[in-house]
Amino acid sequence: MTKPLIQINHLVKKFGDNVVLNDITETINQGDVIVVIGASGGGKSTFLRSLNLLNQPTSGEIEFEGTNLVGLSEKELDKVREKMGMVFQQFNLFPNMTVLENIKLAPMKVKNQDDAAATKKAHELLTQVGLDDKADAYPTSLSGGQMQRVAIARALAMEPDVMLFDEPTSALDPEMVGEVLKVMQDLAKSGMTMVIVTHEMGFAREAADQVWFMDQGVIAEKGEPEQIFTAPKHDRTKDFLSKVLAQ
Amino acid sequence: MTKPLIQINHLVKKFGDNVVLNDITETINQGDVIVVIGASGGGKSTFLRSLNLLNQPTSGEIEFEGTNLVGLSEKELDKVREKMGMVFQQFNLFPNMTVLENIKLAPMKVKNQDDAAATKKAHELLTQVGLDDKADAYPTSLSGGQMQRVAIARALAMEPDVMLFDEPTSALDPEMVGEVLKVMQDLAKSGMTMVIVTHEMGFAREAADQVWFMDQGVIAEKGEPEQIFTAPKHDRTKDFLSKVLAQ
Amino acid sequence: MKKLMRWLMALAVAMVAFVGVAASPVHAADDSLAKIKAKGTLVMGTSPDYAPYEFLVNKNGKNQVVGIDVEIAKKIASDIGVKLVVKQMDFDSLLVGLETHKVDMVLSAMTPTSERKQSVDFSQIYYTASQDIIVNKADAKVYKNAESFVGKKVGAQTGSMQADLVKDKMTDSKLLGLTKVTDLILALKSHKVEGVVAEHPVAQAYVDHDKQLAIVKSGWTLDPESNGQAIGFAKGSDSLVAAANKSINEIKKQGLIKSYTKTAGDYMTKNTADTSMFHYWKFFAKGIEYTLLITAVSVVFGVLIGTLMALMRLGKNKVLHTIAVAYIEFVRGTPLMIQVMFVYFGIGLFVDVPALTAGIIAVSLNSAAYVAEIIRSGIDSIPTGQTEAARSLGLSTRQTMTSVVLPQAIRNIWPALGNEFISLIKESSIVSIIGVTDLIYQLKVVQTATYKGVAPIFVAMVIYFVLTFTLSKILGHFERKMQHD
Amino acid sequence: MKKLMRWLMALAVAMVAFVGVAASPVHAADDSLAKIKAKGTLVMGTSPDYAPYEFLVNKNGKNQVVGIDVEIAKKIASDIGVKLVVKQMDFDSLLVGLETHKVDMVLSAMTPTSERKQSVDFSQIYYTASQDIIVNKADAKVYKNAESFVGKKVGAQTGSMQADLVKDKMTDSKLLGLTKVTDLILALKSHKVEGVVAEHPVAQAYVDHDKQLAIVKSGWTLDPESNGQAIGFAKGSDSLVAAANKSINEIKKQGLIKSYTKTAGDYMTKNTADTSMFHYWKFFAKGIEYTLLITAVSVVFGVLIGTLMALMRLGKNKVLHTIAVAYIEFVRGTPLMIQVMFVYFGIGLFVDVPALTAGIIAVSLNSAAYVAEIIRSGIDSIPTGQTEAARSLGLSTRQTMTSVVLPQAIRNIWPALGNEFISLIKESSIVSIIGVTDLIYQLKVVQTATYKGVAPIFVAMVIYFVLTFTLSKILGHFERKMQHD
Ligand SMILES: Nc1ncnc2c1ncn2[C@@H]1O[C@H](COP(=O)(O)OP(=O)(O)OP(=O)(O)O)[C@@H](O)[C@H]1O
Ligand SMILES: Nc1ncnc2c1ncn2[C@@H]1O[C@H](COP(=O)(O)OP(=O)(O)OP(=O)(O)O)[C@@H](O)[C@H]1O
Ligand SMILES: [Mg+2]
Ligand SMILES: [Mg+2]
Repeated sequence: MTKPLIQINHLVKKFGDNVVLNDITETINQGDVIVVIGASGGGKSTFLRSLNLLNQPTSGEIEFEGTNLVGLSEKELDKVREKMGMVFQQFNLFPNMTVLENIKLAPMKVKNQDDAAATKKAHELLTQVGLDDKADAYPTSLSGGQMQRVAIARALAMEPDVMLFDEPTSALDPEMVGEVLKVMQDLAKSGMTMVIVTHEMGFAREAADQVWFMDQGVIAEKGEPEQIFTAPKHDRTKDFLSKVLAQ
Repeated sequence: MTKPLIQINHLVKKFGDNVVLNDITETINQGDVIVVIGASGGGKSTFLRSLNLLNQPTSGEIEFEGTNLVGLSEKELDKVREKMGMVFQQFNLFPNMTVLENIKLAPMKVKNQDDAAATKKAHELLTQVGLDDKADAYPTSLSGGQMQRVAIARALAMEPDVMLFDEPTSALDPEMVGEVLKVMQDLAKSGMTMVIVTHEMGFAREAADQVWFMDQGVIAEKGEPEQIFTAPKHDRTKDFLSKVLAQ
Repeated sequence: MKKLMRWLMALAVAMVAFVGVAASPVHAADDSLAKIKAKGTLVMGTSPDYAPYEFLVNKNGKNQVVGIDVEIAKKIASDIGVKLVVKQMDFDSLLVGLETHKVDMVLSAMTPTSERKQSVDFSQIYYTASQDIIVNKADAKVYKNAESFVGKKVGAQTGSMQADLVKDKMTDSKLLGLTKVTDLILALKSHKVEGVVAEHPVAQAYVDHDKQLAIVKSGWTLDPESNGQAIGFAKGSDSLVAAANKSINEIKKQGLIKSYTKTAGDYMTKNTADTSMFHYWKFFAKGIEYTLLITAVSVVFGVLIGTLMALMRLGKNKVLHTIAVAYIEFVRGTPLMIQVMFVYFGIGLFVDVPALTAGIIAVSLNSAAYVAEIIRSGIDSIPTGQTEAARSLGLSTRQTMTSVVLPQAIRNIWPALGNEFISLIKESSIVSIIGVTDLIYQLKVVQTATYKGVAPIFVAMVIYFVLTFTLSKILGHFERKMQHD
Repeated sequence: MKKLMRWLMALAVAMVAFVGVAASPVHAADDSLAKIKAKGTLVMGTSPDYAPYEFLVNKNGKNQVVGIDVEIAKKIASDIGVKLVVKQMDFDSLLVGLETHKVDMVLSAMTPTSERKQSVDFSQIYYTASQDIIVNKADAKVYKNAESFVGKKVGAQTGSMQADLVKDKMTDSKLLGLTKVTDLILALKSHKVEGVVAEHPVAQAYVDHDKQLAIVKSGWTLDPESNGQAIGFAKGSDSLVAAANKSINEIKKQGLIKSYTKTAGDYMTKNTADTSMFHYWKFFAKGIEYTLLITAVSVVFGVLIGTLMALMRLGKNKVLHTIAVAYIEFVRGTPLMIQVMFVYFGIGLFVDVPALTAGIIAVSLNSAAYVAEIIRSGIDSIPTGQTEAARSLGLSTRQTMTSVVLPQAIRNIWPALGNEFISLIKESSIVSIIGVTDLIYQLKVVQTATYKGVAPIFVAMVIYFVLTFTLSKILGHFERKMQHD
């Protein structure tokens, strides 16, 4: 199970003079569940968005399944992005489509699946996230937790090889956080490779294979969750965790 | 110390046909620290805003220090609101004034304090919330946690008899929640009467004299924090706590 | 101006007759009456802008020439036993119309001056108007006749016979000359002048339709020959002139002019009486029709061109982008009025384009720039999260635009487009300056027709408001409906 | 139109003389020359819109009358030994000016018709113009003289002597009559006509300033008496007329007219040569000045009234609220053009208000409605949280508004007010319809002065763009600066 799926080499990202990612070299293996934590502005989102090239890196390489993505044309990238599902903090469901249409859009447009096949698959995924009864609802009529579960189902419909989550529960009311984390936990158990930016330390502890602590554009510390949470080495990690776990 | 400061009688608030507060009768005593919890839309904010009549109740009474506030003129209410500090989720600092000016505004305008006295008091309060070095900064240059602490100092500058908090940490990045809770904790210890709507269960447990669980416009259950968190009686309380504490 | 044109024409015709190189061919025998009888129609030429002699009324949606002169012509035609056909022309084309046999006779309150007589045959005089002075009703008792105006200001049309009369006969009064009678009446009402000298029927028309006015008789006795009106015929039409004179004699004997004046008056009353503005609804309706037409057509073209511009501006091609930006900024940075002029005169240099077309082109091109910005900001208003979500699902740039962004953008664009439509209803009023018969143009027509200056403006203003207001309510309704979907 | 007025005046004067009851008082002895010498000035009346005889040039920012007639008048004055004073008047006021002794003589390319002679004394004829035909340069070789235009369309000013000449002498050509020579030239260029008949100096002026045009001689020999120009004097000024005739004789002997024509031509060249539009910058500058003046004044009043309206709309008083809402909605629902007309004519009913004032009032009232909405939405854009925070600190409604909401709202309002200012620069162009000398009005002046139709429109358009563009950049700069504070 430890085949390298994503290999990141010397990844640098600058916005103007602001160095947001500073020479990151890391490996993500098939089946890994990586949780990225860190203070606000540390570069977590930028890192995640570099993986599927929503942000074009300033320099460095992102090798995905053996190909370096940096320098590919937009057209070639479209092919790659199919295989990298992404879930956003703000859900980003298409508000003018029903839940079912949201899920079917990409399979039908990108993979040219026929309507019947796409619909069948969509219902399966909705059942998986516990929302099959909402298939014909419009996103605005859903709660935040429901919207985020639909967003996960939508990403899964493309049968990706890796799933990227950017603070998927930060915009949710507290009582809805659980239902989303549950879906993610199930996904992790099913063997999906996942990179998750989150502030939910409980989830990190339970679900992560590795926790990466990101600070000022570098992965300052990484390790098994137990090790990071109980015996952080880095001063900054300690400081951050003390603040976050204090409550 | 158990003198009734606020007496709420048969408080009802409707928005159109939507009954948001449904016949609430409660007492808040001098020095009480009340934490109100409950699911989104349960009416917590509406309840809090009814106490200082930012929302005009549909019927019922709010007795504050012996006077019924319902039916008072706006001018009379201005006098009352001086004594009820309020802190909002979105901080609501005045962006066109420095931190110091934010704090001095009300004492000078409402209490006609002279500039020197107001400045002195403001610096004391800023020291209390640990931000005296930011006195001349504008709000936009502060972090969320710092803004909220300034907002608390601003409310305290009027030397209120009670402080109302509406989810003061919900808009903050996790690593900033602690610093705000710390200030609130200190305030509670100093004997300030406080009504706090929050999702921070850890804080509720430690700081609250009473926890009120609000659901569908009524106080469904209330009691000491220990009792509510370890042995909730009401089904809805159990359900809500199981979701929120799961993570 | 009308009067002026008459004098001028008189002189011009006189000159032509005088210099006259290739004089009109000598008529063989006078077959003029026989010819009329043969073709069965008598064609009368007139310039219908001089009530109550000849003016336009709106009958069942069509303009029709009526008035004293028309009644006289009818009588002549029926006496001869033929049908009357009325042809409208400019006053200064009338005599030319006679010479070129486009019309058989001219009745247009024309005075048979000696200059005119050199190129035209006239009937006997059928009407001699007296000169009146219009005053404010409140002052009616103060003034007895022209002599009461000593030391006062008196108004008359610039270059008119009345102006000459004031100069000549009211030497102790000060003359204020303005080109339009309506302006003179406004001057009278605001007491810039105390009286306005006008021919009796004209004065009567104003007084009949404005209760604040009254008539004072001038008390002048004028030479009927230099003051009367006669029918003009092509030179040598003796038999036709004789027939006309016979009819005129009968008209005089039976006192028919009085009844003709009454008929004309009735038309004018129908045209302008108490419900006056309401009576002109067909004029306003035509204005509304054109205004809405221009607006609607311009919106359609504006949306087409605007979409193109928006796509050019959003696209990656630098040249097209720059063109679009320049176009949009330039159009939005200059007044529509000047754009209308530029298109009308500029295009006019190369092709002969009617004013309506030029107006629509200008308004469309103007609207396009605003629509382009509406579309662009509609697209910009879609959160980038939507694009990112679509792209991260593997949709291409084009698929993202067509499947995700545009369908949502259109929802945002629709209300703004609606507002653009509403604002074009107002903006399009500017095309009136190049003579397009929109609502503003029609209001000017009604102004001249009703002798009222401010009322038609007010009516048109209310119409504009009703149009924009109802339209914005309707659009708001659809907008709300769309948002509920 | 000019020509027309001449003919008319001739006739009017003739009539006055003919009907003439109180004829001009008999002059005791002829002291006209002596009087001139006594006062030391010779006052010449002229209507300076007929280059090269008399026209306006811009000298050091002031309009000055120049031309052949002025040169002649100067010669006469210097021969008499007095100073020449030039008075501008409308052509049709000139003879009146003579009779009322406002001017001592009239030089305005006036033909001494027999009608005019009855009320005015004329000098001998000092100039006789020949008639030319303007053609497109490309066709200059095709046409030899007037006879070459058989079967072609030819243009001339409506009602002019040239129009009569075409009708009379070019019987095989079709006449297109338009009122303005500039329009005729446009028609020529777009080949709607093949030639335009004009007096020689006029034709020469056009050809000199437009390289695409050329002159073809008409080849007509015309009676100088009906075609020449003379100086008019008050009846009975025999000694003055004699003095003028002496000067004219000298002018003729020395062939001075040629040099006068050259002087006039030089002025015209300075006026309109290659850098023509640039040369007229003072005209455009005046237009810009007025446009900015109207805009600035209107913005100030608009802001004052608009603030009042916004406060009324936001306030609790139902009546004031309703008035404000009605006002704002009505003004925003009707075109500015109609508002300008309404104010101009409506107020004109009660008081005599100059067009500029009326324009400013209308634009201000219009702007007020938009400003009111800007202010209201500026206040609305302040999050309710700000108000709630202030109120919960014990601040009163008024304190909240003045200390918390307004200071922040002004920041949001400022850019929108800037945009309103910019859009008023464009919108104010509409006041040109009531004759305010704004940029659009001035462009029309330049059109007539330069014989160019489209170029001045284009220049004004560019000026508008530069104005709005720079202003928006400047405002953007301040806006950014404010946001950094
Ligand atoms: N599009 C952008 N343009 C310029 N700067 C950017 C952009 N996106 C991010 N940044 C900057 O990069 C830095 C890292 O931002 P990033 O969003 O990656 O942090 P983060 O760790 O995800 O923080 P958070 O927890 O707030 O989401 C910040 O300083 C931010 O201002
Ligand atoms: N101004 C208002 N107008 C109409 N309905 C309102 C208004 N404010 C609140 N409500 C409604 O009242 C109900 C209770 O809202 P409230 O904000 O008090 O809940 P809450 O418990 O504070 O929720 P949350 O945790 O999301 O802040 C909701 O259904 C809400 O839609
Ligand atoms: Mg982030
Ligand atoms: Mg709330």
